[in-house]
Formats: sequence, structure tokens, C-alpha cells
Amino acid sequence: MTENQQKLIDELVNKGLDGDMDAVNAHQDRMVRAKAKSMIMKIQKGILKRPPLKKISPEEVPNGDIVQNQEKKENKQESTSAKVVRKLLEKFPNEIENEEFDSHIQLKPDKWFEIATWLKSEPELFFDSLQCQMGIDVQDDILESRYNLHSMKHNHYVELRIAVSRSNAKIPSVEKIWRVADWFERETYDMLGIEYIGHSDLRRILLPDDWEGWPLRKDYQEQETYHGIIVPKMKEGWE
Amino acid sequence: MGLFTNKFQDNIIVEKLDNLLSWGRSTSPWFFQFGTACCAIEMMAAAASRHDLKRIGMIPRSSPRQADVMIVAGTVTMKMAIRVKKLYEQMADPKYVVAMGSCATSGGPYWQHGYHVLKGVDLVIPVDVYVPGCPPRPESLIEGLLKLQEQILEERPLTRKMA
Amino acid sequence: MTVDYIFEGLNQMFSGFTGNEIFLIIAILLPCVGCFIFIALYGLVAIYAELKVSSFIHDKTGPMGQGVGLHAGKWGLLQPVADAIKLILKEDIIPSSADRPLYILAPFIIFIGAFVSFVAIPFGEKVIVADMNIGIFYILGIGSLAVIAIILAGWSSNNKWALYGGMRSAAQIVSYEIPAGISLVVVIMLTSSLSMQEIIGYQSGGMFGWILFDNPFMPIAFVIYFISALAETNRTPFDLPESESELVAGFVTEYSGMRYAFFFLSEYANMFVVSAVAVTAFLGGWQSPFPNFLNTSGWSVFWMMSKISLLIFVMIWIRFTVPRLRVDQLMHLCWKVFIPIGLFNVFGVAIWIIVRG
Amino acid sequence: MGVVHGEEMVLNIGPQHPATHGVLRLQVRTDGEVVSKITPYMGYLHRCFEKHCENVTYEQVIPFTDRCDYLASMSMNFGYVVAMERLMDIKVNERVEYIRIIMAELQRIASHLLCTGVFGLDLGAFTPFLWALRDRERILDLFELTCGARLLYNYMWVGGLSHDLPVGFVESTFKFLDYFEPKIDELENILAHNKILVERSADIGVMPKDIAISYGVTGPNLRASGVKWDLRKDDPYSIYDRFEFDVPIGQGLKGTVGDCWDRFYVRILEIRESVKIVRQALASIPKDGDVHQSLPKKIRPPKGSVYARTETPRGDLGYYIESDGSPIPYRLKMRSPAFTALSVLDEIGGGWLLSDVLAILGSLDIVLGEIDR
Repeated sequence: MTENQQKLIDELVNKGLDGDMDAVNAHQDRMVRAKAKSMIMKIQKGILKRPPLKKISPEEVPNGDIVQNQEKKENKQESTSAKVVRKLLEKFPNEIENEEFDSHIQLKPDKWFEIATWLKSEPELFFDSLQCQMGIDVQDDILESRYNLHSMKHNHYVELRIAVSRSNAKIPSVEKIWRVADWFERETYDMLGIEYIGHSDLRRILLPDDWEGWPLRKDYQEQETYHGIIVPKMKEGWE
Repeated sequence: MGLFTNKFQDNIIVEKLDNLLSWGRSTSPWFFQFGTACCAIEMMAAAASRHDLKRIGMIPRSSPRQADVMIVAGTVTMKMAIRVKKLYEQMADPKYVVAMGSCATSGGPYWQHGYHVLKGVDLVIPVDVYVPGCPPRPESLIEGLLKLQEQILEERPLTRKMA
Repeated sequence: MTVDYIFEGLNQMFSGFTGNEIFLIIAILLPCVGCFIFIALYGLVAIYAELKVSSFIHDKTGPMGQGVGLHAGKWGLLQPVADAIKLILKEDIIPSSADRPLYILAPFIIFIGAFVSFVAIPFGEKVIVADMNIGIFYILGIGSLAVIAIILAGWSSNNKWALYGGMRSAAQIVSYEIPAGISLVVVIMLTSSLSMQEIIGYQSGGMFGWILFDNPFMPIAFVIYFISALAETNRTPFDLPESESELVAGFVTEYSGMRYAFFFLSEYANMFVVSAVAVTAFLGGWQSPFPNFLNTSGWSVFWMMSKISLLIFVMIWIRFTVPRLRVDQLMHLCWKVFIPIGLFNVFGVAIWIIVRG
Repeated sequence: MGVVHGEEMVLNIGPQHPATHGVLRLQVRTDGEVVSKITPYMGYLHRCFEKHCENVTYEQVIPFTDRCDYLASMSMNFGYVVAMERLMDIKVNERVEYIRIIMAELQRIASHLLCTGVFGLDLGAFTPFLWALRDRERILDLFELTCGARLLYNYMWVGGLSHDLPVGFVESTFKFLDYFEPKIDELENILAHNKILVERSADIGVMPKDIAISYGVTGPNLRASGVKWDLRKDDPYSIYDRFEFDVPIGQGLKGTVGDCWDRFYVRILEIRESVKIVRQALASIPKDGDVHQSLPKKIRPPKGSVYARTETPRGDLGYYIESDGSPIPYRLKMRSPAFTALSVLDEIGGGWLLSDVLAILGSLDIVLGEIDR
């Protein structure tokens, strides 16, 4: 058994144990599938220990030029992410929260403004355009603000995420760096109630000023009336 | 005009005058361009070259004071509902309202989860004709307006109403 | 003129009746009523024409009288009548915050301005209500009444759009009266008369006797006058006071029903007046364009009306062809283009007259 | 004599005003006719698109995307299905790709026609607007032939299309293009080179490159500022890389690069390019291929997120879809191009006259349905 195969089996076992048996069943190699299943059985019986989760620590991010170029050819998105992470760690250590950078980079809210300034001014990255900023209500009392950055010059993308708790939903505003963030942040504030510190004009943008609640939070309840007009969906005599 | 409305006994002269007045009203209903959403585009299409609302005497006016018919074309939201009411109040009598499209009629596709959508413009202002469709074709809008004209034609503006 | 004829006629008919003053009042009132009916009828026709012409330019059919019940006649001929009936009977709203007396006064002033101008318009050798010796001057003066009315309307409505419309209109009309006046001065220099009839009399003998073709400066004067006239009547490309896509409806934003109808009507009446002045001053008035062809007094009304209609048609045509100017461009055109050219024209014509002797 | 300053007046343009293209309120500070500050207030058409998406299944989202940008429904569908197919890793067959591109480009023509017409209307020219609508009707006829709807189509589905092309569609489209190409010249002559329109729009509301990028302005508005950026070329999705077309950029022919006239003229040039693409696509469309071939039985995308951008008539349309493995989106965010285009209004609109502000607003080509969602 090669090392690669073993790694693959480990991965599948982990997935299966997390409840995603489809991934195991969908695997094409019968040998691998069978081995993975038997391993899962053994683990569940307590004979074997669960294989360690694959981790990529920041130090393992490839530094060599050749490797990087190869990776660039394979997957552009990933390489940008990795590049940003590598540079970010040099400049702002202890600001990255997540360990997998395939799709996004998870940041801490505290130094976000400085990081954003740096992201825009660093010549090798030069993220001059904020494509999209959105808020999302991740369950477990967590709100996330996500930023899709793009560089017109280098034509690469990166996605950044900043998570805050509902009780202390405060994130530094990047309105001054990308002017488009002005309205994006107002919209996120309007919909989810994330407060952007340092925003010059943080008002509701789509809903009226005297609206109650944050509509895109998962536990949102519509208000009964608005200025005497009935809001909820049922009209008299319906259904 | 308010001076003479519904003040007269029913007789032959009043009836003829009534007919003349309601003919005038039904033949020249100027409409207020109240386009809010998708339906506004179909309203524009109805007023433009191919369908041509001018054929039936309808001319767009942009001030509510000079309009007779308010075509509520599109979704009315809570934020807008207050303004709709205000604009309706600014129109001079006699005034009519056409609710164009399912949004203006009942909230349309947004009736279930649309927390910010008014479920039918008739919650705020009285509506004379409902035109269904999402969006209604210009032909159906014209049909609705002809229905409105029929309705106006049957009015007896001067005759005293029986209590 | 007409007043005199009617007065004399009445005197002859009822010779022996003593109260001559009553006849005088009747003789004055009759042409006035005639004028009023004429304006009203002409207004209906002009509105219909505008609807139809614009529709044809837009690839449409315009009012076709389609509808329910008693529809608006063949080709929608009764459409303006229906509009009029509806407008007369609409609720008359006076906003509570409006300046009530001025608000009520404004539509009347603008209508009076247009209406009184009709007195001096000649439709034939005898067909003129009053042939004043300062006819053209009188029309220019009375025409300025419109400014007062528009400012009153804009101010008294207590509406920001109306105020903008009123202010723009005031600046525009006051400015454009100067080039219009200057280009008419040229005509007066040639004919050495302010009387409408004498100006027309100067242009006898067919098309080439018209002042328009009198000398090379006149076409310039005509173009300046016609464009200034467009501006004075608030027509596109100078419809800034009521520009629909900017100021909703400009100074008439708050007016409804009958009062709005007055504004509507006087716009068309003003168009008629400025066209009539243009025809009188440049296009030979009621004279036939061909020498000795249908040049009797009966046909003179026809020639006058058809020339005016032609100019009104051109006005409608321009309205639906070009975009609107901006305020500063409007002023630029007036003060920096038309007035210098107009003054140069005056100078040129003066030399022309001296040289020609 | 110093400069005389009057009292500033606050003017509310909208929410119901002929120039605002829908229900938008601009609070404008004016000193006489000169505008010093513009504050846009939107949300008068906030129809809770994103809330709806969290409550309906993935298929049911498509009709709601239609209603967001009601002038370019096909493009909105297209953006959504591109995002979904990227998330679910679906490959559609050739015929579907071709039909999608034909529809999207026809939609682009229709949308730009309306935009240029309305821009003329804002400047007081009524006729070109109606002429543009007249030609637009013909495109709507083609759409109607295909899917039965005039305005909101629900035509592109995840993994395919709702209907195949009807019999005779290719011929009637060629016929339309033959009719339409002279009409572009007509539109250009009556509007673009009209002296008054040039006076009104050249050098007005200049948007420099860096401001446009910082404000996230995309699409024709960005290209008018001289940035050659078109997702169809720079990040090709679907099969756009197979067609030959130019990306027109603003050159400042009548004034400065990035003025109103450039923004308006770029759209006319884009209409021409779209006609080119449609012609190429019609000529090489494969004859066979089932448009329902790769429709998934049930749409349950894997856990994860995707951000996909497409080029709509108004600019980069981004869909951010967060999936939790259920048939209902966990969160769907639409990054609408008109939203960012409107945000730049205060920056480029201050200091101009009132009439100019409305011209600038018209040249940005906003659709309120998409701004407010």
C-alpha cells in the first residue's frame, strides 16, 4: 500500500465518521472503498484509533518558486489564497484563524482595517477592487462578514471571512479603503445588524429607518404592523 | 365640480348631461405614471409604439394633480405604501386606480416571505380594476383599462343617489 | 376696424334708437366673444394636431377613438372635446399652503395675455379686430404678460418644482424677448411702420415680395425670431420651465382641472400668436404667395391660417425631434449668439437701406 | 463684489418622479440650480429577494432572479445557473451553451436599447425612446417565441433550459438582425451625434478610472472610463472565448474620457458587438443536443460556497451561494452592478446643475429592482 493510498483512506474514514458516508460510497476504487469501510467499522467498535485529521500548518505552505508555479497552473484561486496567507503571516502574525485555505481565509476582526490597507497597497497583491461584501448568520450565535477581493491588475481573487459573536457584532469599517464598501456595509448592517466601526454614515439603506429587527438573521420575526399597515402574510379571508 | 355632484333629481336633462360627462371622463382618462417595478416596463411598452395607449385616449401625466387614473404598476413596499397613499390623496376627483400585476393585487410572488412587501395595494387605497399577471401583457393592461372605461361610462355624476 | 364696422352696421339697422353707447359695447363685445370661441376651437384643433403629428413621428396611430361605448369619433376627432369636458369638471384643488389669490389669478393672466394679443392679428384686409398703428409693438408688449403669470403660478403654488419652473421661465422669456424684438426691429426699419396691416401691405406681389426674401439679412432675422419664439412659448428644445423629466410638470405641477386647462390652452394660443407675428413680419401675412392668384379678401383668411398652421406644424415637429437644452446653454445661446447676430443684422439692414436708397 | 451665496434648498427628487427610473429618492442640496450634495435613498422596491432565497428551493430561486433586473432577466438567470453549475460541477452540452449565449446577447441588446432610449428621454428627446422601444419589441417577440414570456422568462435552468429553440427561430433571428442593423445607425444619428445631446452630455459627470474601480463600478460604465475590462473576455464563462468581438471602451470622442456621452456611446457600440456575437452563435449552433440532458434529478449541492460573476448589461453580476447540503440555499447574496453604480452618483454628480445630475443618473443606467432586490 502506498503512502498516498493510506492518506486517501484516512481522509475517507474521517469523512465517513463525520456522517458523510456518500463520499465513501462514491469513491471509485473498490479496494480503497472496502478498506475505508472496514476501518470505519473497526473504529466504531473501538479496535482502532481514529486517524489524525489532515492539517496544513502555515509553515507547510510551499515557498519554492517551482512548486508555486506548478500549483498556480493547477489552481489559481488556491495559490492566491496561499500567497496572501504567506505574506499575511509575515506582516500580521496571529491574525488568521482557520487552517484550511482552499476557499477562504478566516481573519480576526481586531486588525482588519490595517490588513485591508495593506492588502490594497501591497504591490504583489494589489487588491484594488472589493467585489462583494456580504453578511451571513452562521448558526451558534455567530455572524460573519465575508469579503471577495479582486485585483484588476493581477486578475486574482481571494475570499476573506471575519466572524463575530452576535452580542458583540463589531467589525472595523473598510469604507475608506474601498469606497464601494460604504453601501455594502450599510446593507449588511441593515440586514444583519453587524456594526461597522468607523463608518461615516451607518444607517439603514434598504429598509425604513424605523424598521424593527434584522431580517436576514435566521431567527427574524416580522413585525405586526408598520405605520398602521399590516405586515404579515395573511390577509383577511385567505386560506 | 364638487358643487354639483349628486345634487339633482333624476330627469331627462340631467340624464343627458350625465351621459355627456361620463363620456368625457371615460374617453379621456389621463394616467399617472406610477411605475414601481417590472410592470412599469410593460406599462411603458403599452404606451409605446406597438400597443399605443393613446388610441383609447390615455395620455401619461407625471403630476398627480392632472391625472385621472393611477396605474399602480408593480410591487408596493412598506416604505412606498405611505407615499402611494399620499400621491393618491393628491389626485383630483374623480380618480380611479388600476392595480396592475399580481404584486399590486395581492403581493404576488412575494406574498409569503416578503416581510417588506405590501400584500396588495388595496390595503392602502381603493382599487377599481385589478389586472392579473406577472407581469400582465400590454394587451391585458389595455383590456383592464377598457373595463375601467366601461365602469366610468356607467357613472351618473350629477344624479342624486338614493340613500 | 371690425368694431367700427359692427358699430356702424348696428347704428344703421336700428336708426332712430338713441342709446348709442350700448351699440358700442355690443360692437366691442361681439369680436371678443368671437375671438374667444376662435381660440377655444383652435385650441381643440391644435391639441388634436399635436397628438396626431407626434404619434406619426413616433410610429404610432395616436387617438383613434377606440374604447368603449360612445368612443371618440372617427380617427379620435372628438378626443380633445372629451379632454375639455373632463378637465372642466375635474375637482379644483387649491393647496392649503398655496398663496390663494395669486394662485387663482395666474391662469387668468396667462390666458388674458394670449387672448388680448389676438385683437391685433390681421386675417385679411378688413378682418382684424383693431388695426392699431403700433400693432406689432402691442403684441410684443402684451406677450410679456405670460412671464408674470408663470412667475405667479410658480411662486404661489408653494411647490419646489413649480418654483424652479417659474424662475427658469422668467429668465428665459425675459431674455428671449430681446432677440425676438431685435429681429422685428429690422422689419420695422424696412417698412417704417409698426402697424401690422402696413407691414403686410409692404409685402405685396407674391412670394418674392415677402420680407423674408427682401435682402440677405432677413432669413437670419427670421431664424432668430422663430427660435426665440419657440423659447418664448416654452416649447422643446426650450421647454425648461415644464420639462417633464426634470421638473415633473414645472410651474403647472400643482394645477388641476379647469385652471390647468387654461395653461394648456394659452400655450397653444401663444404658439398661434407668435406664428402669426412671424407670418405677418416675414411671410407676407394674408397675401397669396403667388401674384394675382386667389388674392381676394375672401382667400386672405385661408392664406393666413395655412401659413400659421405650417409654422405650428414645424414647432410640433421640432418638439419631437430634438433634446432639451440646459439652463446655462439656453442663456448662452441668447446673450452670446442671438443678440450679437441680431445687432449685426440691424446694422447690416441699415446700410442696405441707405445703399439701396 | 464677492460671490453671492443664497440659502441652500433641499430638494427631494422622487420616490415618484419621471427621471428616477422607478422608485428612487434623491435628496439634493441645491444652491439655485447648482447641486452641491446628492444623497440617494433606496429601498422603495426592497422585495426581500435574499430572504426569499433562504426559504425556497434552488430551482425556485430562478423566477426571483428574473424579477430583480427586469430589463435583463435572461442575464440574471444566466448568472445564477453559471454559479449553480460551478457549485454542483455540472457540464451542459454544446447546444445549451449556444442557446444561452444567443439569449443573453439578445437580452443585452434589448436592455441597452431601453437604456439609450431612456437617456434620450431624460434629456428631453422623446422620439428616440419610442423608436428604441419599437425595436425592443421585436426582440421580445423572439423571446416570446422561445419561452412564451415577454419580460420575465424563467428560461435558463440549472443544467439546461426550460425549452428548446422553436422551429424557425434561427431564421427569424437572422431576419431581425438584418432589420435591426440599420436601425442602430438611425439611433446613433438621431441621438449620439445630435448637437444638443452632445452639448448636454459631453464633459458632464466625468468618472475617472480610479474612482470607478474604487467604487466597484463595472460593466459599460467602467469601460466608458477607459478600463478594458469585460468578464466575457477577461474571465470567460460559458463559451464566450469562442466568439470574436471587441470590447468597446470610452475614448472621449466628444469630450473627456468617462463623461456621460462616453457612457451612452459605449452602449451603442456594445449593441453592435452583441449583434456580432449573435450572428456567430447562430451560424455555428449545433443541430442536435437535448436541452434537458444534464438537468439534475434533484438539486442538492454539496456543502460549501461559490462566488461566480457574469457580465450582464449593467456590469458584473455576482452570486454568492452558501450551501449547507440541503435543497434550500443557506444564504444567497446577489452583488448587483447597479447598486455600486448608483453609489458613485454623489462623487461624480456634485457641483453640476440639476439637469446634469439627472443626465448623469440616466447615463449610469440603473434598475431599481436590482439595487433594492
